[in-house]
Amino acid sequence: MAFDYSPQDLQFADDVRAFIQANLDAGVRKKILSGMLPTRSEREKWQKSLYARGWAAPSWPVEFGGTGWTVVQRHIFDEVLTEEGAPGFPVFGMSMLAPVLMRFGTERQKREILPAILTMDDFWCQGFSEPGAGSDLAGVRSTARLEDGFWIINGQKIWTTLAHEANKIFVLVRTSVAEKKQLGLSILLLAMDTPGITVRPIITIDNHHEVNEVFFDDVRVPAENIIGEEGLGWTYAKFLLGHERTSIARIGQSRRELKRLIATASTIPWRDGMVSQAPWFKRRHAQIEIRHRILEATTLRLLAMVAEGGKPGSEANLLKIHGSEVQQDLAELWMDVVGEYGFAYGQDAIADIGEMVPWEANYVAGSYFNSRKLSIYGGSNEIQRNIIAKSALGL
Amino acid sequence: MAFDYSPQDLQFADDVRAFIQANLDAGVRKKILSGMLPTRSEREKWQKSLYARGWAAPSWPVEFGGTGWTVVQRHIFDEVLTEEGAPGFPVFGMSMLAPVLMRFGTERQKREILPAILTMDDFWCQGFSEPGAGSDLAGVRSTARLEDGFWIINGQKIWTTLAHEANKIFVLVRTSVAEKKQLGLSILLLAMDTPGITVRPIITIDNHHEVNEVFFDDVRVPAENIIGEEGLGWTYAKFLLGHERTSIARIGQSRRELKRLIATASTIPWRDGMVSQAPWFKRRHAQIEIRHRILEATTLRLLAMVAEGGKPGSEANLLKIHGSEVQQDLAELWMDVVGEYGFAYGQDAIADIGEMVPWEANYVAGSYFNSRKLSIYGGSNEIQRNIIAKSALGL
Amino acid sequence: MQTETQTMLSHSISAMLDKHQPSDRLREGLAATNLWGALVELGLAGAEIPEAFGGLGLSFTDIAPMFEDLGRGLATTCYLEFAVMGTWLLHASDNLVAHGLLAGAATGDTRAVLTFSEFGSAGDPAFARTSATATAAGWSLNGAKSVVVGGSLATHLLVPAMQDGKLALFLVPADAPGVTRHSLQLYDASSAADITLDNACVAASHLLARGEQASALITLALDRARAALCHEAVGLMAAVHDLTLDYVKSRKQFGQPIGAFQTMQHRLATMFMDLELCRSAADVATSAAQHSATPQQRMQAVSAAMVTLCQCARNIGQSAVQAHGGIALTREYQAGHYFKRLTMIERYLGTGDDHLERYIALAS
Amino acid sequence: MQTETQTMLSHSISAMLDKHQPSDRLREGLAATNLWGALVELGLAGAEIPEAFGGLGLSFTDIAPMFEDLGRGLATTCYLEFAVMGTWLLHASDNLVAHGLLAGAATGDTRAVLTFSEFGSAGDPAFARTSATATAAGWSLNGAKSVVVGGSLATHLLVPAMQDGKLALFLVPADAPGVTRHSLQLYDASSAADITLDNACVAASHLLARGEQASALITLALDRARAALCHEAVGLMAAVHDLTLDYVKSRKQFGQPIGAFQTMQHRLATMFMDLELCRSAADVATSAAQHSATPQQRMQAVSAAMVTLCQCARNIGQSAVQAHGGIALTREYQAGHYFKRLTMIERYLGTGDDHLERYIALAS
Repeated sequence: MAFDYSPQDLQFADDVRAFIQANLDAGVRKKILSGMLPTRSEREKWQKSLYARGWAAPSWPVEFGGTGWTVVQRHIFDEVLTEEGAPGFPVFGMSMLAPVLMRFGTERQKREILPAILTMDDFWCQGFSEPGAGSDLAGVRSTARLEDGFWIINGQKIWTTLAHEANKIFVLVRTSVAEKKQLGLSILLLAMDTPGITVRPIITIDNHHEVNEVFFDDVRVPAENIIGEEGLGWTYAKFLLGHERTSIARIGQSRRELKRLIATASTIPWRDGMVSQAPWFKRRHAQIEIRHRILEATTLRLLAMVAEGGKPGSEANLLKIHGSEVQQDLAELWMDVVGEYGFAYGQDAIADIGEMVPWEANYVAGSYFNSRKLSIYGGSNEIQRNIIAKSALGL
Repeated sequence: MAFDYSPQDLQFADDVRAFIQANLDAGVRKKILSGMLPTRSEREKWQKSLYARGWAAPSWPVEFGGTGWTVVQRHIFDEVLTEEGAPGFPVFGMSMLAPVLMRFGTERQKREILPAILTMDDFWCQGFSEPGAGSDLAGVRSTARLEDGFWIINGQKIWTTLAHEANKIFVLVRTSVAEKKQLGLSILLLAMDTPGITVRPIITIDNHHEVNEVFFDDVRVPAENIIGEEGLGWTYAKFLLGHERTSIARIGQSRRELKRLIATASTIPWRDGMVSQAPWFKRRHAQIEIRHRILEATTLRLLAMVAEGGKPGSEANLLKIHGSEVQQDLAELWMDVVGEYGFAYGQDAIADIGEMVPWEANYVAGSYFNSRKLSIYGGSNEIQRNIIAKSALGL
Repeated sequence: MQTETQTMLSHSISAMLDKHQPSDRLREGLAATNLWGALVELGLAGAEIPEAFGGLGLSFTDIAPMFEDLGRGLATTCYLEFAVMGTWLLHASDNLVAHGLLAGAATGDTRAVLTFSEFGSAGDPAFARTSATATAAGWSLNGAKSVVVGGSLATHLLVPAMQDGKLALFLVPADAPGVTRHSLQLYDASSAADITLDNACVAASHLLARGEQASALITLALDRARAALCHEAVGLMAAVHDLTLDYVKSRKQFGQPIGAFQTMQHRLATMFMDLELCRSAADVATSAAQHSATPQQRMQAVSAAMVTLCQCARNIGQSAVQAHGGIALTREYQAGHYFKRLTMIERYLGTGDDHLERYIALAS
Repeated sequence: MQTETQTMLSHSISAMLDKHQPSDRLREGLAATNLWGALVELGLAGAEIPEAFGGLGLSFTDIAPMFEDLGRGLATTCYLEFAVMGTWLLHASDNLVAHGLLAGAATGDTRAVLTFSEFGSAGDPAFARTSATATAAGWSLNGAKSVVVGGSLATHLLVPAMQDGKLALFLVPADAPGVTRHSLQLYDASSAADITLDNACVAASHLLARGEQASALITLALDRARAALCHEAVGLMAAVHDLTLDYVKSRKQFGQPIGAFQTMQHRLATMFMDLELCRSAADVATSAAQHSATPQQRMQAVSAAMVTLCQCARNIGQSAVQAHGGIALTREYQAGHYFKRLTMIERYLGTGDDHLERYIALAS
């Protein structure tokens, strides 16, 4: 931890850490620390243990099952979870869908949908991107037409994270034709086992299956499964994507990686010493650590602003840009730390030469390739700069 | 020198070097090596000694007084002159105006104007940029109207290099109103002492006087003092600016600076040793040297292409961008080499503490500030990238 | 979030600077205008001195943010040298002679500067070559100090010197026999002096600290100054960013404001981020200078801030010039003067390379 | 300017690759397709071996540019390992046993690899920990070699080992007793082996070189490989630049091709420049590997080229992915595979950091 936390805050951090150590499965922890994905059932088990403790959704209002913590406590909680290698929250349901429902959903939707997110009995995925609509969501071409009290959905989604593990999906579709491309969109809610939905895996160059294509072929869903008003989907989508922006820099994860890097580098030989003593390692590690430290201070500055009722502006875009670059630099440094073993392909490919090669070596190349997505998704870093120029600078 | 030069080429380089050592004034040499400007009379003296040797205009065809050298010889000549600290050629007359006159001028213009450029009896400056027309020359607003066989010129030029030392100027002015902004421009030739011309110095932040504003107030010049056809000035201006592009990377000057830097750095103490032994110096110097070396190889590749009749395309824009950056990096490293003395303002401001402080320290800050112009003028580095994208990549 | 004291100080500085616009001072020649006197009038000369000694008894955290205002106004003040380093050292040294000077320091009549740099010492007093030898009357100092900002205006010098192979800190009146000052003007309009000590003699009581204690004092003084420098840089950067933003919105090329070009927009967005990062760096450094548990933690935090500062100062300064084009390099226009001061700040209390090295050394 | 031989070789390679399009090989799984056999069919296995030994007698300058074609075609060949390093060393070693293998090498049946890397040696044989001790019959080798590309397909190993505190180079049949190979596949689709030597015994005649001579041979072999690698990188970069250019011209966002955005145009322009600089780096390295007056000059030139290569490979690879977006990270699309190979090249024969260090060490 760092900076000007109060003694109470530090005590809270200790409590969280103790809870994790008592409840998190060691295998899951190792998996996450190595950059692998936990399975749905591993996630669900962890989420249920948080639920039992009353910590299932710190970002929610207390009336829906939130914790009532301060923004600083919530930040600490996220950070400690990350540092300790706990599975992340099911973001699509908890941090994207839920806030929209709380604001725009019907009472029935709140009552039926929110509790199952808390327990992870429902695991949601998000159907927004399409082959022709990535950073530019107004380009969505999937359609839904209303017939006899049902929406009939046709079209294709892409980059749908964990669609193969989710049992629910919310999709952005075109429900009417409008002059302005941003109008006429709506968000619909449906179960993944609805007839007509096909999920096709996309395998990435690190050989992982995390994202998918999802096809909709005359998929029928009751008319009431819409969020808010027909045609205002663009507004809801912007609201939804605007949430949880201070956590975007993944300060905790980078801190964890900085520590692991040092620890691993001091076990790997390099010439007559260890990697941790190599000038290139020291320089690059220090540069990333410094950047991380300043980014952390920036995050805390924003949190203080939020705590006093302010609304961070373009600083959140800054966190996205610099946070992603810090993570990418770390992934790159990992490659050089494990040397020639960085290129071994596939889990456990490496022969254990004299038991010297660290197990991380099996994952670093995959993590590096995968890290490149960080400056692409959630609004590419170019888009983030456009936003800063437009909204902060008036250009 | 470097790379695959023939023995004849190397012999030629030696001849040039010997000539310079025999003919160049030591004071002028030191001045140039320190980044100061020679006076007009110093330039003229040197140009006349080149003229006497028959080397006054290597880039010109033999019929006009050129040398008939190969492109490689011309490159070597430029490089050696630069390395040895000789004054540069009077580029505005020799490399810009002259090629246009040879191609588009009248016989009388060639006969009367070219010889005086060779001897530097005439020293030309260039009136192109205006307050509203920098990278975008089509924005020129100065006008000339034809009356009784005279052009009457009104308007203002800016950034006019050495206008206060020149006795002649060629100006780009609007001579007719056309739909397309690029049409209706012409280039006129005139003497600086023509009534109605006012030169106002622009002092730069390094406290130098190199550039000027030039005002034209009903300035009269005979109708025949136009280049080529009325209204085609834009075409001639593009032709004029397109010359001498492989020399733009200033390979020779950077090589000279790399050597001087090492030499100086090994005379300046730093902690318990010398600056030349400091890790930061070694790393940064090596990085620049490597970049320079690759840039030199790129230049030679282009020269070979030209020698075989090819026409370099966007590679020239590359040389401009990387050449300017190498020079800027060098200027920045100089600042750190001389330490706290880098900030002393004005010539010979520094007290000679134990005779340790190198004389260069008086100039490094000025050179650094001045170096920033290298990525701005002659088409900013952004414009260069635009050109690459458009002409080499078809974007 | 600003405290009341910080807000109040910020207002005083702004009001004072309103009377001394940079544009006016540029016309007069910036060098002519050192605003130290104006700060004295505001009663700030002794801001950090306890009230018992005639000061205001403020903390470093109180005063650091006002450097942002000074930076924004491109103010040449020597406040960093006379107050943050000089006066603070007089008080922190716990020496009777030094404490006797505090009343004068609080009125601005006494001005002490830390002569931290020597040619070749890379700004680090640990590499000082100036030597002190004991005499019957006290100490005799020999050596040369380089480009001491404020050195020609100072009444006293705080001189790091090697005594018996150990660093020590001496108080030397600027008019002591054997002290010669050669004034030089710097590109950022501050004035400095090269100072030679040729058997400069002071009484035994003028030894302020030695060994570990001297190093600790000097390093803390410099780290405090670095934190203040970060704040000044934030002000300079904010001002030059504003200038640039206005310029690209009004300057037209190819038929549209140059701010309409996407690469220009991204350049400005990057400048904006550099500014925000430097703001965070200033927070980190100030908090460390005031609160750090150990000197090592403080030094690491300050060097992290300085590495950031140096990078951002360079990026913003160069970007501002590039976005403006030639006009930024003319003496009449403000942007170039901000650029010059940023260029100096990037080197004044250690370069980015120096601080990265210190950071690494402290980590291992 | 290409020589006739270079042009001819380039045509053969292109024609061969037309039959083995990367897209086809991607479908089959790139790993399955090592094109060494196709190069053998073209008679290139012994390209640099003198005709007297059954080779083509070409120079390094003749063959280096064809790596550009191999790179463009994303060809996995082990030509670098078997021919440029392995076979060349067999010939250059001036050893009778090694020369006896050249006829087989010329037909591609004999494949020798230089096992230059050990875990922790940073790819530099000078830091080998493998040891050689004299036995009655010859030499006994003990140690472990890491991630030897081509190691599982090789018939012979060229093993750097420490003998009496000095580096020596041994020829070891891959099936010699005491040699164990553990195959592993790499991300760029090449196959490699971890190799352990557990009292691996060879005859006395299998010592190819020792001391200075061994170092010189191995370093030259690696520098030649680095030059070839620069050419391969040029091909990879050119291909991925073309892919990216096509993509940004056709892919639309916000109502226009993404290539219409100025920042995208500048990204592509920067990629173009990186490609051109890498072309020059390849020239510099090849010319140095063939012509340099001294080993020091060669090593400096090659390291200058490698520093450039590493930077450009990284910039272009990352930029290509960024310009494409997510699709570049999918297994079905070519760009990602180029990116992977460029990522490996950036590290295979020394990182940019390593080569900058070597450059500096040679300068001082």
